[in-house]
Amino acid sequence: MQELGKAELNSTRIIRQDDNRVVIEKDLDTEYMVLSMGPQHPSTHGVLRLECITDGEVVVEAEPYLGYLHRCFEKYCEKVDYPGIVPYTDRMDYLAGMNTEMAYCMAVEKMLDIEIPRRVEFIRVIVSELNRIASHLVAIGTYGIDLGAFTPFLFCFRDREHILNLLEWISGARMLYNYIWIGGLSYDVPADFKKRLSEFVTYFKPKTVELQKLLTENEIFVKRTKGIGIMPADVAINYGWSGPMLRGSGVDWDLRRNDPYSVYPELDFKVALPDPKFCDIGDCLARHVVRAIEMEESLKIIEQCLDMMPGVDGFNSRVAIPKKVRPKAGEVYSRAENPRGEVGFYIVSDGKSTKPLRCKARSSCFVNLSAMKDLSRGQLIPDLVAIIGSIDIVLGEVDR
Amino acid sequence: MSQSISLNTWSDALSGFNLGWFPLGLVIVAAVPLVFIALYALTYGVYGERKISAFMQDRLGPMEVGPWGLLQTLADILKLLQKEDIVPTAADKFLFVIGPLIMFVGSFLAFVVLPFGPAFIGADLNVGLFYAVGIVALEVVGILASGWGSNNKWALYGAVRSVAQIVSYEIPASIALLCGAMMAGTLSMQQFCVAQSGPYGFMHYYLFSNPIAWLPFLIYFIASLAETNRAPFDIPEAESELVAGFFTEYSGMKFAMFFLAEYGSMFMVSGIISIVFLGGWASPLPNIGSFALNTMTSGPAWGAFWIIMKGFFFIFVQMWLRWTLPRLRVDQLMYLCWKVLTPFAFVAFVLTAVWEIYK
Amino acid sequence: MDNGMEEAGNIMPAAVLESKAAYDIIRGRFGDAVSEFDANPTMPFFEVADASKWVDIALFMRDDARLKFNYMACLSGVDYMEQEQLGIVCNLESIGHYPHRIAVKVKCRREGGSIPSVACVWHTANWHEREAYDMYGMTFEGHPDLRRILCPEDWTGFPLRKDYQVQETYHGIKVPY
Amino acid sequence: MSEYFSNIKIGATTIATGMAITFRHFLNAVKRKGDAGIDDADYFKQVDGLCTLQYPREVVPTPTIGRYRLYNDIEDCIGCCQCERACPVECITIETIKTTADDLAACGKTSGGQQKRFWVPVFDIDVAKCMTCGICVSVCPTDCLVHSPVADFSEFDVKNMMYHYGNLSKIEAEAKKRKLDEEKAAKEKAAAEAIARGEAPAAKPKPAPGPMPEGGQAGE
Repeated sequence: MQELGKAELNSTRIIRQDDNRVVIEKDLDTEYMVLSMGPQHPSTHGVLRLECITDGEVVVEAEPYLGYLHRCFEKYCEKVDYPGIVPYTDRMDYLAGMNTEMAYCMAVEKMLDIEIPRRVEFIRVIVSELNRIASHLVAIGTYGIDLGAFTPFLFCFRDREHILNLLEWISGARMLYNYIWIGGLSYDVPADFKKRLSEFVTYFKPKTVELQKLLTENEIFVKRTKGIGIMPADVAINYGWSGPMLRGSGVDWDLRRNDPYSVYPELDFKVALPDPKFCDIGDCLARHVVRAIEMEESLKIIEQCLDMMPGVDGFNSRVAIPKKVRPKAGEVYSRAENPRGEVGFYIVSDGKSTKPLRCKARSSCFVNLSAMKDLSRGQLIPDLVAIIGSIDIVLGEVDR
Repeated sequence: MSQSISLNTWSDALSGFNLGWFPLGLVIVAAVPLVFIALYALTYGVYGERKISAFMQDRLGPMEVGPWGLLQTLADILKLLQKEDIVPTAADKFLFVIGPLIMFVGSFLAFVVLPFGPAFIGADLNVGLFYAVGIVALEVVGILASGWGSNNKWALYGAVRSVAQIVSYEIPASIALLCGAMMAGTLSMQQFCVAQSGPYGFMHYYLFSNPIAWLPFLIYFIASLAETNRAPFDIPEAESELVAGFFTEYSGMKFAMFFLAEYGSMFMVSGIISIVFLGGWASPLPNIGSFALNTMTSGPAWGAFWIIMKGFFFIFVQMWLRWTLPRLRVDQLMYLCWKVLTPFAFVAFVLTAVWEIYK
Repeated sequence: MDNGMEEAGNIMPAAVLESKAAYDIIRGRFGDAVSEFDANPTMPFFEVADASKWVDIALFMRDDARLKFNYMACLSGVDYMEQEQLGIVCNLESIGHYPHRIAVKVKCRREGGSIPSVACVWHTANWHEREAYDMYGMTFEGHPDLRRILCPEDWTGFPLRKDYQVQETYHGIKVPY
Repeated sequence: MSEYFSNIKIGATTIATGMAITFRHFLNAVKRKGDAGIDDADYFKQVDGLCTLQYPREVVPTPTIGRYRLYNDIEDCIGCCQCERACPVECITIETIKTTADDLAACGKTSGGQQKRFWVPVFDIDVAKCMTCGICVSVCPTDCLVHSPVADFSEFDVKNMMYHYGNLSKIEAEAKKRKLDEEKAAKEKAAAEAIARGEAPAAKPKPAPGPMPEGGQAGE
């Protein structure tokens, strides 16, 4: 509330018109109500708290308050050695543990300058794409719940269950994998994995169509999300948005293509962009649609990886794992495309210790959420819920 | 019209039956539907909702208490009865307590005019339909009382939304029902059913015998969803926006009363729609030649069966919609009411009038 | 992975060269206000020697047609214990214009130091600077809303400083676990 | 105006499509998903219908690789303490006593044939703290520490989450400690005597170190 003084606030009325122009009317004697949304609220996806200043149903401004799930990730990193940090990165974005692990391990591998076996790279891509699908399923399902559609949520979770089973089968854990290790993987995939995974792909394809018909194309859903929370491309970039959020604003930017890592350059996939005929560029629906398209693209990537993955008998996935991780003195910023956007790790090593001097995690949700104040201005409370849902925050990652 | 002679015989006879000074018959007439609905509403409405939603979502639903979880809701009632009855310190105690009571009473008073068969009705008012519509709208007062009395911002939002919604939707709903009243030429619920019963079963129902009736039927169905705060119009309780809307602060038995009232009015509007457009207790089966299916399936007991089945069917459709659709936004709700349903209701009104004059 | 490594080997210097080119433009404009270019292969960076020019440099980097660093990927606070300094590291790049990226370091005194805020240049910096303040305690001049963000408002101390001592109790709750 | 009607039409058709989908699922409720594990070849042949499993009675089997309850086979444990050092959450507590020369046989060998050189009187795992990351398992040289696929090990009392794997009772541990001290003392005495005899006969013989109050603790 820096912009508007209190006296001014009480005589100002913000109205959002049909064409999304914000009109500010003055000298109306209305009173604002402060509404604390969260930290315990069904649609704040965890323990986010929004302090909304409302004018009737219209939100004048919503200020996010974070930190309810702060677990001192960065402080821990300075106390734990490099391989010991991997399980903590799982707990950062607990819906996409594989992706975060991969981002972290790539950062350390860059410092160590070690060579990763090709098969390991393919398995890494497969598991992180699987995890991307799982994560988007949660995002789409919970978005349905935010808008009152309960059934798609359970369909999403039913399908996610199969992905979690697959990942449990290869890593031993369902959500907090610690599967990708610095220099390799904790295990090679089981013998039947390829077959089961291709069965999953066949199983899952019709489900995405069903989900689209049930939720995305539903007229009420479209009406609730289209034209809501529009973020223009340049503002989105300035806010540092990344991932589906940025692509929802129509920016053709995907780290898998623009800053390629692992074996992504060899894979053929489309950067998901919203269809301007179906949605307004940059609105909630666009972000939702981008996630839906990305799931299908991930399936494609998985299929290609299954074809291209070199099969090695008796492959030891730990072959390149260094005995003692002690990088040279230096610093690195390395990032990966996570389901929620760019997750980067800035690591400083002093060259002497097996523990990093500084390990900063650039969390995508944290950055995406910072635009909340701007996005919420002049929206209705139900739209506020739609916007929070479309940002798809994981509080574990926001607060770290 | 041999039936009309026997109409209400049971209830009339019963209400005259006094055991000494105690009006036993009257108690039975008043209590039987109420007990039935209360039992239905709590146990099988909730149970049905949970099971139907579960099956639509590839889940099992309640399974643990009793075979197939049949006793689950009883267990829930026991739990709710044992819960502490909390009244927030800052709440307006009187309104807070009276709110659920008004809702409960409002929703169950309407059952007085609901005919459970050709011989059984609480009170066959000649303005029965008018009474039902009016008394169902009483819920608004309860919602407003509880929402305001809770002294909770979310509850207040829910209450204000609810009042706006229910009052608006009264208009298309009433006009749609008026179309039915024009077709039947009466406001008595019993006469509605009589007018729609006949040897050809469902062919006598207004929905099938009148080419315009589908329009008021649809309009009333949609509007009735909004009046009972069911999805996709459940914005007063909108659990993802307003936590639980107007009953955010309620717990224990008061909370259960909201549930009772919700399921009660669900059955009420289903009853009204099946009486006005689908013949109420009239059997849908036609007489085929000498095979008198219709006659066989008519009568007081069959009547109760048919109207309850029709009510169940509409409740199923309500649940089906709820577990399929997202929720509308508050302004879209108003758009739907004032810009879609109300104009169409007027069109239906005029068309019905024209049809009734020239048919 | 031989190919990949060779490729990577070729790409890295190329990326560093791009950063160098961008750096040269900045150097040409601001001269000694920026330090020498550090061709760190994993993160090429330069340091802002004159912290008071940091906002000007940031604006120049964002708006100059040859640079267009319109995207701030990350801003991390760092504690340089030996040099008695605190600092921030900003990772910048250009979306939709150029492939170059570069990191910028700005440092300040360890006790009571302050750094000009660039929240007005990149909105990303707003929360990240709040986080850096929360964890390290340097102030950001001109920040629109400099409060703690992750820790509670009334927390004492700055947790990520190397010499941080955790408080014994917080509202009667024992802190060290 | 045409937009108004097309809106109504789209609304009606999409709602009908959605309702058709949910109704199909409603009719499909006669089928139930099986409880085969993911490593079963038929896994994806039995995923149709209701997918709930009623947990305690029907369970999806955890794969053999499953990383859940930590289990230590103390017979194979050589007391190297690597897991204790590797654990990021410090949920393992180990105390060791060096084996005396005559006890080596009693201490035994691991299943891999390696001679164990430490008694492990205390090997406590606080599984309530354990975050099942598997780092301890990966550093274990004898593969005696494993995560078992037992996923449900809930307890009513958190104290029961502390698993004790030590291979000596307290009394035995005391005895072993004393034995080690004696041996140490004897050795030192012998060494001192050797020094006294060989190097500096004139020097005063050092007093033999008595039983140290905290001497000989924990192996190292």
